[in-house]
Formats: sequence, C-alpha cells, structure tokens
Amino acid sequence: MFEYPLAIVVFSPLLGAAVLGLFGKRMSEKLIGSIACLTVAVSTVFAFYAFFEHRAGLEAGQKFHEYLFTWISVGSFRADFAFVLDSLSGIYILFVTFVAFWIHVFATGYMRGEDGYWRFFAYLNLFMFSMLTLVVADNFLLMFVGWEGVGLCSYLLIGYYFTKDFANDAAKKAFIMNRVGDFGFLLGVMLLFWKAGSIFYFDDPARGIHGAFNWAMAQVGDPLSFASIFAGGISTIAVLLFVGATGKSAQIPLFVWLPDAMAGPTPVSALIHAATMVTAGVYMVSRASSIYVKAPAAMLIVAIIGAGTALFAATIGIAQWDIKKVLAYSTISQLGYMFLACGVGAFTAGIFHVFTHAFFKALLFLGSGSVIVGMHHEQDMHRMGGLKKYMPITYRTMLVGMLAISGFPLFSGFFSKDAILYNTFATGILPAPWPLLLWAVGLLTALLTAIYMTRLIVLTFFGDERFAEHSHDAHDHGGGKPHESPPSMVVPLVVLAVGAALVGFLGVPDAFWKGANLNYFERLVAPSISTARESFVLTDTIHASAGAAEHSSEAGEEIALAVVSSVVAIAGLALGWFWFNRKPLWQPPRLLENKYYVDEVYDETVIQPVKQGSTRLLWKTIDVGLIDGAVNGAAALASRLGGGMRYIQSGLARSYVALVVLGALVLIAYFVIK
Amino acid sequence: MEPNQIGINYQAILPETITGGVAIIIMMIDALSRRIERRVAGGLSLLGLAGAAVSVATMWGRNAEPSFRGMIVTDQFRLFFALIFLVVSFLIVLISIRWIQEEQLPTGEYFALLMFATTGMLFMSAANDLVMIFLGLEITSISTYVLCGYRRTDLRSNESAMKYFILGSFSTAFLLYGMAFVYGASFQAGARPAATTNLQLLKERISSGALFSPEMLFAGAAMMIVGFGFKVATAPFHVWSPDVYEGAPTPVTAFLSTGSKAAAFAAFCRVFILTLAAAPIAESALMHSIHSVWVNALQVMAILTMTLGNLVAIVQGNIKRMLAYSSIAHAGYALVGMVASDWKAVAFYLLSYVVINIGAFAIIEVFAQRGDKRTEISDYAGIGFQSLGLATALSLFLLSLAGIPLTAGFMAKLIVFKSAWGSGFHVLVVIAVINSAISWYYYLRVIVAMFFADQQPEFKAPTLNRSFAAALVLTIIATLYLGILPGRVLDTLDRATDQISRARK
Amino acid sequence: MRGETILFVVFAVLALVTALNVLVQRNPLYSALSLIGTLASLSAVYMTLRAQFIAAVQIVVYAGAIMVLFVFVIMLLNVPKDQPQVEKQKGLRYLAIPFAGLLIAETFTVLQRLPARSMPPLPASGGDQAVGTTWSIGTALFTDYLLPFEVTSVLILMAVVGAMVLARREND
Amino acid sequence: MAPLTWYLGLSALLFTIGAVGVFIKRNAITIFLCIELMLNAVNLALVSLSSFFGDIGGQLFVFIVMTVAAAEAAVGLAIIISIYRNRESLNVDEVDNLKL
Amino acid sequence: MDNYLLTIVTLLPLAGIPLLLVAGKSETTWKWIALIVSVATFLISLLLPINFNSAGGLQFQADAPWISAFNLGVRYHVGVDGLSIWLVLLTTFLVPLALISSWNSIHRRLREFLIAMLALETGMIGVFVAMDLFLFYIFWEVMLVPMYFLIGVWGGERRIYAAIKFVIYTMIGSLLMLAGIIALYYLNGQATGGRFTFDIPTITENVKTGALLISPTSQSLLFWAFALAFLIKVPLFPFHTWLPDAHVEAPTAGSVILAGVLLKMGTYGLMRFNLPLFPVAAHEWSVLICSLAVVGVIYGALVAMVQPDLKKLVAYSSVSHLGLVVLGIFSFTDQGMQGAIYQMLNHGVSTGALFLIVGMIYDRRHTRLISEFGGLARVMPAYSTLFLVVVLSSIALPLLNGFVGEFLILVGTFTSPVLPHARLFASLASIGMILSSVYMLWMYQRVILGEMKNAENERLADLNNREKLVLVPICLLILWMGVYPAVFLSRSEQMVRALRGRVTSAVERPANVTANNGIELR
Repeated sequence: MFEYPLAIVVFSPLLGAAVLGLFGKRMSEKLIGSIACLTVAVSTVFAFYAFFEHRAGLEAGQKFHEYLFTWISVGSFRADFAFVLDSLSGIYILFVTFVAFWIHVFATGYMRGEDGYWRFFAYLNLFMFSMLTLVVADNFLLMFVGWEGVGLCSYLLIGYYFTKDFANDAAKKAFIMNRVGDFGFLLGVMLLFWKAGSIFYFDDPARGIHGAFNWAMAQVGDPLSFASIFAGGISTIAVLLFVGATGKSAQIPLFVWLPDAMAGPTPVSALIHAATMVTAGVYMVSRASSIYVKAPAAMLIVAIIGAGTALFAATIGIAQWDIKKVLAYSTISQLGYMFLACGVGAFTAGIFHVFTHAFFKALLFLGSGSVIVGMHHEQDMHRMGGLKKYMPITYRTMLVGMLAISGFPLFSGFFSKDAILYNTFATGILPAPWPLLLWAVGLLTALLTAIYMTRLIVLTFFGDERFAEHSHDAHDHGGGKPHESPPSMVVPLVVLAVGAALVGFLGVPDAFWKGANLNYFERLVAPSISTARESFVLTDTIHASAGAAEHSSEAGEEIALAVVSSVVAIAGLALGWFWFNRKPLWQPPRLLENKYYVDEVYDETVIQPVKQGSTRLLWKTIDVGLIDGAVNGAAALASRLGGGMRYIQSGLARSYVALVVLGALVLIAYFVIK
Repeated sequence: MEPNQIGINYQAILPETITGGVAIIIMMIDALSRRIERRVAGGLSLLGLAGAAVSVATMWGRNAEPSFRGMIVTDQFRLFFALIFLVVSFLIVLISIRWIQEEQLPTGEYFALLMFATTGMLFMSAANDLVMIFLGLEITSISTYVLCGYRRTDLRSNESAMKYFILGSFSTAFLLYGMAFVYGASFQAGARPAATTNLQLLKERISSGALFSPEMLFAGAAMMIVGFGFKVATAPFHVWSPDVYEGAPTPVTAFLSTGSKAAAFAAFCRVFILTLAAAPIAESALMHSIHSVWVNALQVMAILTMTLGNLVAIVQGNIKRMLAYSSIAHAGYALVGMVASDWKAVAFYLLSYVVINIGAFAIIEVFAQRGDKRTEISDYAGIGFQSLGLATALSLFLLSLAGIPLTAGFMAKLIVFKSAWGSGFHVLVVIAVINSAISWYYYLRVIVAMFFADQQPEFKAPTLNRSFAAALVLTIIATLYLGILPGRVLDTLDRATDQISRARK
Repeated sequence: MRGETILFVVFAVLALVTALNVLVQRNPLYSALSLIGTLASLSAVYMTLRAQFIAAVQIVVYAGAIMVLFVFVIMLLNVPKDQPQVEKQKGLRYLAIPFAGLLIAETFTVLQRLPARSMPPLPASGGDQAVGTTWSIGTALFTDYLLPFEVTSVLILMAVVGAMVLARREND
Repeated sequence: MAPLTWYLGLSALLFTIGAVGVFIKRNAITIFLCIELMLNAVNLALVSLSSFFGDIGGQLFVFIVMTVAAAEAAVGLAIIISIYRNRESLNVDEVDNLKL
Repeated sequence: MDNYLLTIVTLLPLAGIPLLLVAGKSETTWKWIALIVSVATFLISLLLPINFNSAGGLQFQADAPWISAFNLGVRYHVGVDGLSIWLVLLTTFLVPLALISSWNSIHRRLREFLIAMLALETGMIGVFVAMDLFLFYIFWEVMLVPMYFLIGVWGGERRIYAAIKFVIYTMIGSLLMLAGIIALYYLNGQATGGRFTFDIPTITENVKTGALLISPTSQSLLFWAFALAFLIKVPLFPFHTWLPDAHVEAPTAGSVILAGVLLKMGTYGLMRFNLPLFPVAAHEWSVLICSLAVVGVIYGALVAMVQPDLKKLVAYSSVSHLGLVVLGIFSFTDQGMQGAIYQMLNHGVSTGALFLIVGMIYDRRHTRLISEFGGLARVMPAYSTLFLVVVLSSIALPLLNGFVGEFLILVGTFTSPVLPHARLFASLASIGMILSSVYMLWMYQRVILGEMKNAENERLADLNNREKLVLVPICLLILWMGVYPAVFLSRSEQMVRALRGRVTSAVERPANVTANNGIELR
C-alpha cells in the first residue's frame, strides 16, 4: 500500500522537528505538544504497519529495502540514503516508536510551563528522526548519521537548561565521550570498507550492492587470541565497532557521561538515556553479529566489558541518593547485561533485554519524573519518603517497574535477564572459566539490582516523610505537599507498567514447556542474527537445530538456572526491603557514593594534562616560543645582520677607500691566481 | 685623408650632438640673458632629449656600423641603452623643473650639466673603444660630482659631492689602470695596430688566443671590474652610494641611482658580455677562461650585493638612504643578468628599474619639501590618506621595486632570473629569490608608515605642477605597461642585435 | 742604450722618493710641490721612452697648469696650521703597509710573467715619424682619435661650468 | 735600455703609493694629489707600453687622460672650495655626517 | 559566450573600481555599487556549474598569446575544471556575504576598503582560473596587496605586525615557487625540443605522456619549491604561525576571505601542480607531508582548545581542518582527494561563517575574548541557533557539510593503497574529530550558554535582518552540502579520477624511478 513506509516512519518526526523549530516559538503549548505527539504517532502507526505488513517475510528472514537516493558516491565508496527492514530493525522501530510516543505524551505534561517548550519538542522529534534513522539504515554510514544525530539531540536535551552550568557541562561531556566512541566506530567502518569494499549490510541486487556481512560470512574466523585484535582483520573491526558502542551505550570506560546526563529533563532521561539511544550500541553489535561471530576475541572483550560494567555500575547504584542517578547507574548496569549477552553470542537475548528494558526503565524514569514533579523538583532521596499515599498511581506503576527490573518471576525482566544468565552459563564459544565467571558476575549483579531498586522504592515511597524536615525555598514552585501528577503523565505510566509486566511473555524460554514454541521473540529475531561457524557452535537456544537429544538435558539446566536467578532476585528484594526499611539513611561506603572517583581520575589523568599541555607546551612553548620564535628570530637575525653590516658605512671616505682597495686586492688576486 | 676613411659619420653621433648642443645653448642663453627662465631651460632640455630620442629611433634597424675609426658603434645595444638614458634624463628634467624653482638654485647650469651628463652616458653606450668608455664615464661622473654638491650651502650636499668625488676618481684610476693593462695585453707583434683599446679587435685577439700577456688581461679585467663595480655600486665597491644618495639633492639622487648606474651597466656589459664573453663553441681556451673567471667573480659580487643591500636597507630610517641600499640590491639583481651574460635581460631590467626608481624618487622629492627636510620614514607616518594619490603611486613604485607582478619590477626580475636559470646559475637564482623576499620587508615598511600608522597633523599635502604630474603619469604608465604588456619592448629587445662581432674597423 | 737605463733609474728613484714625500708631508703645499717633482721626473722617464710629445705635455699641462691650480687653491684657502687634526679610525694607517704590499705583489706577479720585449727600432724613414713624436700624435689625434678629441672639448666645457657653479660665491 | 718590466714596475709602485695615500691622508687636497699620482702611474704604464709596442694608441690615451685629469682637477678643487666655505676645514675625517 | 564567461567573472569585480571612484561622496552608494558588482559576479558565476560538463575536462577556456618574446610563451589561458569550479563559486559566494557583513563595521576609508575587496576578489578568482603558470603566479602575488591593505589599514591593534608577517611569510614561499616555475619552464622546454611554455595543461600533459620525464631528484627539488609556497598558504604545521596573527588582526571581511578562500589556494596549488607535475616526488614525500598534516590536525585542535580569543580559536581550528585536507590530497585516492576538494569548500563555508559570527559579536561588543561572554543564548536566540549550526558543521556532524568531506578524506586515507602508513595517519587524524568537538563545544558553551555573567551583554541586540541575510544562506548551504553532496562531488569526479590515475601510474612505473633517468636540473 505504501511504497515507503519506513521513510514515513523516519521523516515524520523530522517534519515535526522542522515545523517546531522554525515556527514553534509562536505556537501555543497545546499545539506544540499535539504536533510533537502526532508526528511520533504517525511514526508509530507506520512502524506497526510496516512490521505487520511484512511480518511473514520478516519471520522468514527477508530484508525489505527502501532506497531514497545516493548520498555519497566516490570511486568505489558508496553510501546510500536507504533503509532496510528486517526483523531486528522491525522489532526495534516497534518499541522505539511505541515507548517514545508515550514518553512524548508524558512530556507534554511534565514540561508544562517550561521556557522553550517548543524547543524541547523540536529536539525530541529530531531525536526520533535520528534514532529511527539509526535503526533502519541499510549501511553503516547512514547508521552513523543516526548515531551522531542521537548524540546531538542528547547534547541538546541534556543541555536543555542552558543557563545551568552543570547541564552544559553534562551535555558537552556526553557529546565528547560519544565522540571518543565514534572515533572507534568510524575507524571500524573504514577498516570494514577497506577489507570488505562495502559499508552496506546486505546485498541489494537492485542497486548492485554487495553487503559487508556477506563478506564477513565468507571469512574464516579469527582465532581466539589477543593478537587477532591488532591484526587489522575482522577482530579489529569488531573491537573498533565495539569502542563506538561503549561510548553510545555507556560502558566501561566511557560510561561516565550517562549519570551526568540526568541533568536533562526526565522524559529525556527516559527516552534517550534509558529506553532507546543508549541501546544503540547493543543494536549495532547485534546488527553486526555476522562480524562478531568471526571474532571470538572481540566477543570475549564484549562479554567482559559488559559483565564488568554491569557489576561496577550496580555497586555504584546502591550508593546514590539522587533518584535519577540510581536509575542512571541501573541503566548502565542493565546495558552491561545486554553486552554480556552479545558477548556470549546470545544476541537475541540481548535484544530481548533491550526490549523489556525499554518498557520498565522508561516506566521507572517516568515514574521518577512524576515523583520529581510531585515533589516540586526535588530529586534527592534524602528528602523523600512516604510518598505512597500522595502518589498512589506513581507508586504502583513504579513498583511494577521495580519488580520487572529485579527479575521477579514472570515480570518481563525475569525472562530477559534469565535468558542472558542462562546463555552465559551455557555458552559454548568462550573457554572454560569464562562462562561460569561471567554467569556469577551476572548473578551477583542481579542481586545488587534487586537491592538498589528496593532501596529506591523504600526511600521514596515508604518510611518517614523526610521532605517535611527541609523547608522548601519560598520561590521554589510555591512549595506545598507532594501531589499526584496530571493524567497526561499518569496514563503513560500505566501503559508502560502494563508493558513492563507483560512483554516478557513474548520470550518465554521454550524449555519451560516441553515441545512448545514459546519464544516468539527468539524466532522472530534470529533470522536477522548471524550464526557462528562450525567450530564456534553456540549451545544456546538460538539453535533449534542443536539436536533433540541434547535438548532435554539443556532444558532441565535452563529451568534450574531460572530457579536460581529467581531465588537471587527475591533474596535481593527481601534483603533490600528489610535493610532499608530499618535504616533508610544508611551511609553507603564513600568509595561507592563517589563512584569510585572515576570522574576525578579522568580529570587528573586526561583532561587536565591535555588542557595544561596544550596551553603551556603546545601553545606557549611550541607555537609562540619555538615556531614563532624562529620566525621572528629569523626576522630579527636579518635586521641584526643588516644592523651589523651597516657599520661598514662608517661615514669616513677614507675607510671606504680602504674597502675599495681591499675589494680590488681580492678581485685581482682571484683573477691573477684563478 | 678622405673624411670617410676617418670614419666621420655625423649621424652616428647625432643624439650626443643634440644633447651636448642643447647644453651649450642653455649655457649661452643663461650667460647672455643673465638668468635663464627655468621653463625655457627645462623646455629646451626636453626638446633636446626628444630630438635625441628621435634620432636614436631613426637609427634603429640599421646594421652595426662602427664609425670614427671604430670609436663608436651603432648597434641596437647602443640604441636601446641610449633610449633608457634619454628616458631617464627626460623624467629627471620633468621632476627637476619644480624642484629647481623651489630650491632657488642656478637653473641654467643645472640643466646644462644634466644634458652634459646625458651626453656622456650616450657615449658610454655607443663606445666601442676603451677610450670612449673612459671619456663618457668621466663626462657623466664629473657632471654628477657637481650635481651632488649642487646645493652648495647644504653640508649634506657638500659631503655627498666630496665623497663621491674622492671615491669616484679613485675608482676611475683603477679603471684606467685596468684599461692600460688590457691595452698592454692586447699586443700582437706585426699586427696593425700593434696594440689596441678597440673592443672588437680585443675580442678578435682574445678569441685567436695570441696575446702578449694573458696575465695582464686578467689583471686588467679585474681592475676594470673594480671601476665599473664602483659605478654600478656593487659590493664591496658600493660604499659610496648610500652616503652620496642621501646627501645629494633628491632629483640628483634619482639621476645617480638610475642614469649613471644604467650607463655604467651599459659600459660594463659592452666590455664584459660583448667583448670578454665566449660564444658557446669555437672560442679559444683563453676566452673561455676569462669568461668563466669574471662570471664567477660577478656571481659572488652579485650575491654579496643583493644580500648586503637588502639586509642593510631593513634597518634604515631615512627613505633616501633606504632606497640607496635598495638600489644596491637592484644592482645585484642586474648583476645576476650579467652573470648569465645576457645583456638583453640586463637592459630590460635597467629600463624597468629606472622608470620605477625615478617615480619613487620623484614622490620622495615632493614629500621631502624644500631642502630635503622630510626624508625620514617616520615623516611618512599617516600621510597615505592625506595625500592619497601620491602615496598610492609611491606604494605602486615600492611594490614594483619589490617585484609585485603586473608591474615592471616583476617582469624585470623574471627576465633576469629566467636568463640566469637558463644559464645554469640555479643557486644564484635561489639566493636572489630569497633576497627578493627579504626586500619586501623594507618596502612594506614605508607603506606601513604611510597607510597604517596614525596621521600627522602638521603634514600638508604638497602641490604639484604640470611637469611633475606628467613625470608621475609617465612613470606610472610605464611601470604598468612594462609589467602588463611588456611584449612590444621585449620583442624589440629580443630581436635586437649586438653586431659587435660582425662590425669591423 | 746604457745611458737611457741610467737615466731611467735615476728619475725612477726620484719619482718614487718625491711620490713618497707627498705622503710624508703634512702640509698640502709641500705635498703639492713634491708631486710636481714626481711629475717632472716622469717627464724625464717619458723622454727615455722616446715619447717626446707626452713628456712636453706632462710638464706644460700637468706640472704647469694643473699643479699650479692646486697650489693656487691651497694658498687661497690658507688653512690655518693650528687646526686640530681629527683622525677617526686610526687603524686605517696600519692597513697601508699590508695593502701596499699586496697590491705590489699582485701587480708584480703579473709583470714577472711578461714576455721579454725590447723597444722597436726607429723606423728607417726617419725619427720624426716615429711613435711618440708630435707628428705621430697629431696624425692619430685627427684620424683615429678624432672623436675622443672632440668629445674632450665637451668635457672641458662641462668642467668649466661645473667648477664655476660650485666655486662662485653665494651672492652671484 | 731598461726593460718594459721596469717601467711597469715603477708605474705599479707609484700607483700603490697613490692608492695608499688616498686612505691614509686626511687633507682633502692631499688626497686629491694622491689620486693625481695614481693617474700619472697609469699614464706611465700607457706610455711605456705604447713605446715598447710601437703603437701610438697608448700615448693618445695618455693625452686624453691628462685632459680628463685637468677637468677633474677643476671640478674637484671647486668642490673642495665649496666645502671649505661651509666647514672651514679640509679634514675629510670631519666630514662624516652621512653614515650607517 | 563560454569563452568569455570566465574572463568576465574574473574581471567584473575589477570593473567596480572605476565606478566606485566616480561615484560621488555617498557611502551608501559605494556600498551598493560594491555589493551589486559582487552579487552580479556571483550570479554570472552560477552559469559555470550549470553549464559545466561533468565528463569534460578543462572548460570555459580562453586562450590567447600574451608575451611571446624571449621564448617566454606566456599566454592568457583561463579555464575551469572539476577542481577549480567550486572554488570560483566559493569565492564569488563569500565576497558578497563579506561585504554585507561589514556593511556598518567599516568606519573609515570605506571606499578604499571596497576597492580592496573587489580587487581581492578578482585576484582570488584569477588564481583559480589561471591555466598558465605565469598568469597564475601573477594573480597569486597581486592578490596579496589588497589583503595586505585590508589587514593593515582596517585591522586591529597589532595589525602592522600581522600584515607584514603575512606578506613576508607568503613571499618567501611564493618567490621560491617562482624559481620553481622558471625551472619547470626550462625543463619542459628542453624536453620538448625548445617549445617553451608556461601553459599548465600542456606541461601536465607532457608529464603524463612521459614527454617531460623529470628525474626523481629534480622532481623533489621542484616539488618542494612549489609545495613550500602552498604549504605556507595552507598553512601546514609548522608554517602556520602567520595565520592566527593575520586572522585576529584582520577585519571581519578580511578574515572571512582569508579563511574562506585564501587558504584554499594552498591546497588548490598542491592539487593543481604538485601532484600532477611531480607525482613521483609527491609520493616520495607523502609520508613527511602527511605526518605534518596529522600533527597539524591534532596540534591545531589542541591549541585551538585553549585560546582565549575567539578569532584565534577559529584560526587554529583552520590549521587543524586544513591539515586534514592536505592529508586527503596526499592519500592519492579518489575518496581522499574528492574529500579534500569538498572539505575545502566546507571549510570555506563553515569557517567563513564562523568568522562572520565572531565579527557580528565583535561589532556589538568590540571584544573577542571568550571570557567576556557567556549566556548569550537568552538575549540572542537567533544568533545562538545559527552559531550552533555552524559549530556543528565545523565539528563534522553527519548530514552537515563537514562530515562528508572529513569522512571521505579519512576513508580515502585509510584505504590508500599507495600511501605508506595510511592506516596510522587516518587513525591519528580521526582524533581530530574528537578534539574538534571538544574545542568547538567548549567555546560555544562559554560564549552562548550558561548564566549571563557580564552585565554588558544584557542589552545585546539579536541578529538584524541584514545579518540573517548573511548567515541563513550559509546555513542552508551547510545543510544542502551535507545532505546531497552529489551535486558537488559529481563535477569533480572526473578530474579527481584522472589526477589519481596520474599519480598512481607514475608511482607504479618503477622502471623510471629506479633507473633515475629523466631530465635533471642542470
């Protein structure tokens, strides 16, 4: 029916952004909100349309291309403005548009009365355009367009309160950290182009394009060795791309920007820094699974970084007082989970976690936003408590979110997290100690997750009403009691809560019911994900072909592990409940509270040396002193030489005569002797 | 003996006769009417110079004709240089008419001396014999000694004249001694004449390789280089020029730095390039040897001259003195052309150089006001926009001296450098090029002072008379013409011949 | 011929001594007189070279006219003797010896390599047409050297004009 | 008959004496005298070469040089007179306003 | 018409000068005359890309003998190909904008200012269209004069130092180039049996066909004679120190032209002369030049980061950006060289715009110190927005022009088959992308964002219509060039391919290289 549904999905928000950006200043808030939500709604509708129109094909692993125009074409290099729909991008646009729509709705309420309302929605729409471009691009360069575009919007939105220095700093930090990652990404793309001769994902005979993934599939995989990373082959490509992912998805070592990014308005945090943008790294790695499966060393790195980040961020999350910071570290931690999944080859599990995470983390952020609005822009949990009775809907929806993220059985997070833990434990691609180790880390993280989420809920909604202790400043939004949020904010909470509770059932492990094909998500996404080579057999559930004989024992193992993680989750919840109900203001270790001093270390070891070095060494010493010194020195030398030679001109005729004689003597001598 | 045997050819010396005659007429009018009107004297001079130019032009295209028993020769070398001299004198007369009135100096003698000097210069380019070169040189020198001291009550003018005189006659002695040596070297037993100062005969004898004493030839050549080098102001024989240029009245400085320099180059070229230079093949070893020796010497001198001129010019505070050093540097560039043994390049260089330099000095003269009061570069601060036309013109001339394209200065340098490069003097060209870059600094300094510095309240824009304006317009047009459409001049020069080798006594 | 050699030696020595005396004397008048001596000695040397005409002109023009002019000017200016003798760059006088030495060395290097040459015999037709006689000079002057001779007149005229314009008093 | 070399040697010696004199004497007139000495040295060289070669050209040259010397003397002395009028001194070392 | 088009475009600005001289005393009249002339030039120059044949080589040629004496063989030969066409357009586009931008900022000697600008325009266009070495050199040098006056008369505090430094720096390079030109002229003449010419296409063709085969040693010498002039102009590290001074002191219009067009002459020269004429030497020295370029990229960015003065910051950022362009040129790949050409245009547009933007704030506050500003977004929203667009363009955000150029350069360098250490160079140069975002965003933050700390900024007026008229077209162009670069790239494709072919085939002709045959400089 529609020839270019993806184009509509992508460009509808851009239209909104353009309209709002150019004319929004003179519009009413209602009109602005309507335009913003409408354009995203259009996107959502067409995303669903595109998905369900081609559902059968997608399940069968077909790719649907939409070619708009050739963007750059020089020599053998070509990058098109073209989109591709496969099951991976299909599922992505579904939840991105859906979640985004509800966040937009939430934001119309949340942002009411703010300066630059139009600006906010223009940025938000622009973000949607970028994010969707990122997802449906059919080549790495166009993906990079979206990749950088979301970075830009993130920059703009974090710095939305541009008179606040911390917001500006956070925005800048986010952009630059992302740029560091992009450096790797770009190098990866260039290396890919060099090796594969193409930056397109797939073949498209209609345009005479050969995909890089087909090249990757045809390669003999690298061995699992440290050296392979630097060999300039496929492992190097994979690692470089992953560097990009660490930036965008806030992994060690580039994660520090994400907590600061909470300086932006809460809907931004929900949309960009929880549900969509930060998962771009996971998307990209999954997208490039054909490359990763040939690069075991890169896989191992991804897994280690993922698991490490998950644990690391979770420990920090326990010790934060800012409600959004807790969620931010939680996000980092969950992203680590997703990468862990990718690293062990369970790309679908990773994507599944992205999917469920989008719902429950968006929910949690919006809930926190609701709390913040209700508390008159208070984010410090020191000054909360007992909000349950003031904000009942917010409380209940957030409780759902908390259970989901903690992996409470049958909530969405349970299924996705469980899939990851199981696949980690059972992965066949990593050598011996790693699966167990990573699994243990994952499990520990799950425990911590349950604890810090419980802490958040307890400190916010239970216990004493600590906000009374601190009188608000008179000018701070008028003060007064906390209150429940308006419908425009509450409705999205409810919708997302329903989602957070239920979407997990799309991916129930097949093992749960003998012989049943419960895991629809798995079956949907798998065709878009590359399978490993023979010597690199994955023993996870991706492979339906793994053999029936093995299946039963694996199924037993999977159920056992699910039980273990359920127990851990419940234990964590309980631990948190009891501990923090008793000591809500328990002082966490300073090391954790100060985030392991990572920011300070970066400042001392990178930022200050660069700044000081540039000022003192490069500018003052080399540029002004050395180079300009040489230039001016040469000029001075010339005039000094001139100044010296002018003394030949003593003014005395006799000395001139002597000089002439001297010249004559030399000349004659030369002529006579020659 | 019949006149034609003596080689009397009045037409051959017509230009010199006219200029000399005009000088005498001016003196006579001055003497008879007690005081000659400056316009009359100037007008007569211009008329005479124009007439001389016409007579030169009518001689163009004729084959080389030695006359007066080989004393002079009428080849295109001579005629081209004669035109340069006439242009110089013409312009100098134009810019002097205003000046001589302002300074209230004796008018008749001034123009007469100028015309005498011109006569001498014309003889220098025409000369085909060392005697004539010497005579022409002396006529020019002695008249310019006087002109330098023309502002008798001014100490600077006195000093200028004295230094020029002492050093000038001293170097002339060297030149003469060199000529004597060459004369001595040229002896060939049994030949008629036995020894010679005639350049063609000299060339033949050197080419034949049978000389009385090659050593004397070499020593003589060296001493002649001293003499000529002095006149063209090349290091280390340049020492007189900054002092003399600074002290002499500005129009005279203009004349010294252009006319007498060009005349000296003419003689220099005549002796060295046309006489002592080897054709590529079929020359005696002696000729090759003397050629390579003087080329080497001049190469070193050119480098010294350019570098010294440019470097010392940087630190000068007086604009006349700065231009004196600049003209030393320019002598260096012209020497590059001599090193390439290409008189055409040198001639074109000089033509361009004289036009530009006279233009520059003309403006300096009006800015200097009576008695050369304002000649410090600091006096030029901010006058650019108060006297926009003059300052712009001066900028044009200075940039042209620096060698900005589309002006004569660039074409001149290009031709010379090209010639030198073509002859294989690559290092020399590179050094010359670096020197050009250095020279930008001090030319720009004046422009900086005029346009970029703060204005001076006490400065009054000078008024110009018609003759001066004419000179300015002519120099500007010539500067641009030679820079943009040098084709005609270059073509003429390209086809010009120096038939010294074919001319016979 | 020996007699001519002796004459040469005598007058050469005389010329050198008087020339050096020009330098030694502090009073310009004595220097000028000493130079006249040199010129006269040279005139004698010219005689040994059979250049009678030049020898005569040397006495008449040089010693007679030019040097008289010098002496006249010296007397005219009458520089007071007690004028303080400023001397800047005293080092210059120490250059005299090495410079002189070098110059002499160089010229003598050249001369030393000259081929031997004796004076040509007088032409058989008679001494009055030999090189150096008034006849020979006159003939050459109006044939080969006609132009230089004529140009000399311009030179002289110019010198007169120049000298006049410089030397006359202000109020002229 | 003395050989040509002797004559030329004498000429060279006189020339040297003149040249040295120019830069060691300070009185302008004496300096001028030294220049005249140099010219005479040249004349001697020319005459001797002319005589030994039997070529009249050299002597004609001398004739011209003498004329020039006379003209030079006239102008030179005029310059000296005019400078003396202004300075009351003939010492060339005092005439060094123009320098550097 | 086609034959005269280029001459008209080149000389039309010059025709404005007599008009200005006779135009009475009204400053407004002068301004309009200059503006109309330059806009007319721009409009006429639009015919060039419209009528340009992407498959053809040199077009719109006019060729007439000029000076033939002395075997000079100088011709008036102009023409454009895929390399120069956009640079001509860039020039004609920027000059009117520069004029508008300085509509009210020149308070003295306005007429002379306008004359200088118009003369400058002719000179710049001339450099790009000249197809005769002699003609090229003439324009190259003559253009210095108006620029010198622009800096010296209408510049800031240290204008004299800056002006002289600018000229002398340039002069040293260009005079050596003159020596190189003469040498090349002789070599070509000798090799072709006395057919002396300065004609660039002819000489280039002779090099290509092997008629003019220069020995590697001589190539290196000539290469450097030319390259030095161009690298100083670019300016490549370490020849860059004239740039910050010149930029800072020049008036806004001067800075715009300086950054927008003048710097491109260097890179243009490299592509026009150094690569096609001395391919072997270009390859031989590519590692050195690329090293300097990469150092420049990083160094320029780091030094830009810590500049307290806005103009200086932009100046050093130019060093960084142009380093990238040089890298692209010496990658000897289609992508690298196309990217380089494209980046020249981008830099002209973006950095030109940055200078305009700095100029606008300078007109209001008469200071360029970053610390004087802060929080301007509140009082100058339109300014802030357009500023942001330009900043983003400068840090190569995709879909804005900078990205296309930078990425092409990087990918071209990365994949270069002939440049040694290509991967290393590309990787290091990529760091520049990180750093550019650091200094640009930091600067933007300090000027535009944050609290308004300085009370003097409270009453700053936002952009007026005139200023918007300047910036909006630039921003649209930035967007257009980022989204649909094909319009631009396609026109230079053929030229770049031919150029790349020349270099690579010369490099791959090892017999010639090793045998050391070919003409030597005598």
